[in-house]
Amino acid sequence: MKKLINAPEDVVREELEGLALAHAGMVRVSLDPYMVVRADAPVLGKVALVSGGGSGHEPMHGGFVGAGMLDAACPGEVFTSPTPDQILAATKAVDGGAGVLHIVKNYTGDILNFEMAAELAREEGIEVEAVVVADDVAVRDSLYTAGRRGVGATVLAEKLCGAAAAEGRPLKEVADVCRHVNDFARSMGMALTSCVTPSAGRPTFDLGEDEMEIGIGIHGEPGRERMKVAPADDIVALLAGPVVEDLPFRAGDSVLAFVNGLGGTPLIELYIVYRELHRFLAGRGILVGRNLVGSYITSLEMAGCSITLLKLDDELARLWDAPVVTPGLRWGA
Amino acid sequence: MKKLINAPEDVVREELEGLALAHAGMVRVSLDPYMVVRADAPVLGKVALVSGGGSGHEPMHGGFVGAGMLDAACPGEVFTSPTPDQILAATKAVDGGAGVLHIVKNYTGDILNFEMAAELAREEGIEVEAVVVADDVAVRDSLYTAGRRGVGATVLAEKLCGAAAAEGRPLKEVADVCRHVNDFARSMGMALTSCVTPSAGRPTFDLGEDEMEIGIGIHGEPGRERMKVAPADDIVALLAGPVVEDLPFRAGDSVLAFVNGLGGTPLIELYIVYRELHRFLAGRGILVGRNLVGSYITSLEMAGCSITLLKLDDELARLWDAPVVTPGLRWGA
Amino acid sequence: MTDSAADVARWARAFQAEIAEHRDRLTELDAAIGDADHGTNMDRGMRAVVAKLDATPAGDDIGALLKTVGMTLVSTVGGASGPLYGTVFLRMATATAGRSELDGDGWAAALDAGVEGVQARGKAVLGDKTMVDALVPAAAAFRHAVESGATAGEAWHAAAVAARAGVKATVPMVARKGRASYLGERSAGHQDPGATSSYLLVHCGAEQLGGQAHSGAVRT
Amino acid sequence: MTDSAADVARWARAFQAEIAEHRDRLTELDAAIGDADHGTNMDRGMRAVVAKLDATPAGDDIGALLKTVGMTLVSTVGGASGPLYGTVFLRMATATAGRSELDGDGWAAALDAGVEGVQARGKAVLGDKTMVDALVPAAAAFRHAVESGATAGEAWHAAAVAARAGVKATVPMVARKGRASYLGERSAGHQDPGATSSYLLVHCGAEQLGGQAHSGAVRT
Ligand SMILES: Nc1ncnc2c1ncn2[C@@H]1O[C@H](COP(=O)(O)OP(=O)(O)O)[C@@H](O)[C@H]1O
Ligand SMILES: Nc1ncnc2c1ncn2[C@@H]1O[C@H](COP(=O)(O)OP(=O)(O)O)[C@@H](O)[C@H]1O
Ligand SMILES: [Mg+2]
Ligand SMILES: [Mg+2]
Ligand SMILES: [Mg+2]
Ligand SMILES: [Mg+2]
Repeated sequence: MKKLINAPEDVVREELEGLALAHAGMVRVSLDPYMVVRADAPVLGKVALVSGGGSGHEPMHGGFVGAGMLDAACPGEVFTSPTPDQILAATKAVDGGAGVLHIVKNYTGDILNFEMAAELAREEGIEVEAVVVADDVAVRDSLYTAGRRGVGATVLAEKLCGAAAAEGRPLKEVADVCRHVNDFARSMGMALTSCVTPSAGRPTFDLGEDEMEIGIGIHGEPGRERMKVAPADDIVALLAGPVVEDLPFRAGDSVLAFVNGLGGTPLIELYIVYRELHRFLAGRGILVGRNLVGSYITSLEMAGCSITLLKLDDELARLWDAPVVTPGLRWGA
Repeated sequence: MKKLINAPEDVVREELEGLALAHAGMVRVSLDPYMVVRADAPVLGKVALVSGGGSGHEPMHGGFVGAGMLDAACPGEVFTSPTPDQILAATKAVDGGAGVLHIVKNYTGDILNFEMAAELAREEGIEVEAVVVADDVAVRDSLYTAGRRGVGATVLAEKLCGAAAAEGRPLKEVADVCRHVNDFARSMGMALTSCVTPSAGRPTFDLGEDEMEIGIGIHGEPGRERMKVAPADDIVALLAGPVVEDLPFRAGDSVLAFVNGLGGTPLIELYIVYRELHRFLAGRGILVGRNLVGSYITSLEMAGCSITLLKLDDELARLWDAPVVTPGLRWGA
Repeated sequence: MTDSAADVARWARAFQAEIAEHRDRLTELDAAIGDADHGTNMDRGMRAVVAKLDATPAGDDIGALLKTVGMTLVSTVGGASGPLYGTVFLRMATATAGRSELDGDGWAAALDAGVEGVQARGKAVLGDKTMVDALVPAAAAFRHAVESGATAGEAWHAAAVAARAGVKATVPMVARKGRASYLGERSAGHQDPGATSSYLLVHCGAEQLGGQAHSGAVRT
Repeated sequence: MTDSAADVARWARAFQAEIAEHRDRLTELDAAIGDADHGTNMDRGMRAVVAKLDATPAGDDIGALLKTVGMTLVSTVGGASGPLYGTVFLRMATATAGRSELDGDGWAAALDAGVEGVQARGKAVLGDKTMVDALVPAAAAFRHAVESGATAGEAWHAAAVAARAGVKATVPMVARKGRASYLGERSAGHQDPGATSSYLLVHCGAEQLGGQAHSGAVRT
């Protein structure tokens, strides 16, 4: 294992300390329990947004705390859901009297911990709604699974709900934006290499020198298929095809196209992927109204990418363009 | 070699096409010759900034084209300097009548090609000044070498000069800002893994599973020393020590601290590095006035990082805070 | 023969030791069908429980003690198992609130409450390849034994035997809950880590509870 | 015996063929002390030169032809070698502007101009471990031969011999210019790629110029 870390057990704390030192103007960081909170929280009268999950996906979620996006993030240990008391503490720290939205990725651990936290918060008189994001088409959604994993759509939901909350909309409407994003966004990812969790110290899965995994999860969960590595254009078809067919996205649709790097893949490759995605969609009459290209929801140092499409309407485009000032995503101010 | 690319010879073109599709509002891209130009170029009456170099360092330089930073970037083939006619074409495309500053990284190829381009541009009546950035303390600067390589300070120089140009300052003053940045910035990098150029298809250098290279160049040029991998805190000392001693940076100095990822290193690790850098500097009485943490000058998929320090004064801090709207760096608008 | 709060504390400490001993094994089981952290998660949590017990003045109230265990697990384990184990202990705490002694009937009620809680929280049923596959048969066997006139000690033994069989039964199952469900058919052939740690919990009960420190309990 | 523009074009084409043949070798030499692209760079450039020659109506003006070669190299090679080789040809072009025939004196003047240009551009001197170490001795040997009464053909031979010796001399040198200089002492023991390609250029001159297509020229 080669990483720029000290002891594996200190990774999350030290990362949070670094984040706090680097972005003191935007966020405050608590180390006990772990949480990243907007520097000016609570914002009175505004619906507050709380998300969280295991660490190892930076900048998500701590890097998305700030004006126009999250009010707080709760980082767990690497790839381990945060605990209810972290989430409760964050919920209390950011509640501005207008209620709190929990944006939860669909993993059993995340759901259970957020559920317990929401129950505790409600007992303390805080209005909490939770929306679960589940956009990964690599997983069959059925009664016989834990359902689709929450991946790239989470980033989009956090930005869009953040904008809705900043406009002063009530909790139910902000939660509706989140549900809408979840209903109209789909994702799929692929890996060229495995991630290595600091505590394990070795690759989570083994991939041959000429193999890739299509449909990988952001914790290195197995995908749909293991294949020989292929040109980027073919990989785009393997990812975007199932994504487009699932919703389905149709000719005439406008979309937000999000090409995400998994941590070990450089930007030059992401633009090559984006180029083909744009052509792939154009060939189906699907228009790219907005885009995001970069490493926003990572899986430690995994090489690979994911593609997320969100069906856009004028309202979502407007929310997307609204100002956002966070360590990881910033424009308009 | 595992990369998200198609044919090695198409990497640069396809990356540029992707960049153009993703950021149509900010930049225009020419494929013959390769150049990335501000969408609204030329800006009349404003000093124009042109930089460039081999590709493989994204977002530098194409991702730094836009309001408040570069007017044009000239991407060469991967790790190969651009040619004079690219640079000439870019210079002509962005000249707004107030002259053009060439920001050149100190590599023989870059210097020679920019020199020829400047001569040609001057023959066509365009006022051109060139400033060479040479900040890599890993290389001994002497009469017996090509001098220090231009690395992380280039990103800072492009931002700061871009802000000075946006204020309407004349060519000489904008060039002075660049010279000042070069005089007061120092960098050093390290690699955990080698990069792989698409055309070679195999690692540029071999590093053992337990080795790292201290003082690496952004094209995989050999460093000062090959060592056993060490904890992040020790690596920070190995990089920041020589950087601080070289200028030297002294107690009471305020600096801009830039922790840069080389392409294959995820953000979580960069924040761990940043944390220790901040402590390292604090221990020497050096204050971090501004910071930048992320992968801004990369070396394909190389894992590793570099540290750049720039001595700050109020003027530089003000220029740093000025709005910038580029694909790779954005704030204030 | 009844158990006191001190006996219950001994049970928790024994569980911590057992988890520490099997930490890597639990993580390996989770590596095969999950994300390789179950041993780490439970070990972190149970160490925190013991630290908490060490720091808390020993009281008589079994419910209070079980609540401390549950709250500590909830706030230190994370993942799926944190809320699930937390719920087991918190529900047992509610069922035993204010009690300073527990007999077989008391334990049967507590175990039923814990198992009901975990199912309410995680929505897993028998056969989903989760800790439920160890806990449900264990609680059922315990109640059956008590209702058939067995001592609490005998009931704990019966529960451990049933939990062990439940763990083994998870091997061929296809996971339908939790992270392992992403594997679909490929989850078959692997023993569930959460069921395994649950068996260890019941096994420690058989060694420590039932009114006396038993020896020669069922071995894994 | 003099060379016409057609002879000069043949020289350029021969150089392209030679570069293509030795492309990987040149890149390997560059891998050892540079960035592994010298063969790729020169190959890309010389292919473009030949394509340009194919597309341009053949004229009589040697200066114009050399200018085409130089401009094409400048605009297609990049790196350090693009401007340097470009300068060699552009300076030779200036020295031969309007000439439809070149004799020994004419070539000597052209080579001197080219070599001067490369040194003015790159600031390298003999011993810096660059193409200068092949080109300077080659031009000097050429002029010496012509001034000693040799034919242009003989002078080209002498130049190739000198260039070859110059290349070999780069092996023990410590680089002081270009990318190889970052290696310091570690650059010693490796042959310079740019000097090697320069030798190929002069070698092709010995085969193609001097008023006749020679055979049996010095081999690498
Ligand atoms: N819905 C559920 N109900 C009951 N137990 C569950 C459920 N989901 C998962 N589990 C149990 O949790 C165990 C995994 O725990 P752990 O690895 O600590 O958490 P995570 O899956 O979040 O990494 C599984 O082996 C399984 O026994
Ligand atoms: N300053 C210089 N003067 C003359 N020749 C030089 C100089 N710097 C480098 N060279 C030559 O250029 C060659 C490298 O060319 P190439 O690999 O194509 O460019 P780059 O070094 O930019 O990758 C070296 O082998 C050397 O002969
Ligand atoms: Mg987990
Ligand atoms: Mg090069
Ligand atoms: Mg797990
Ligand atoms: Mg080279």
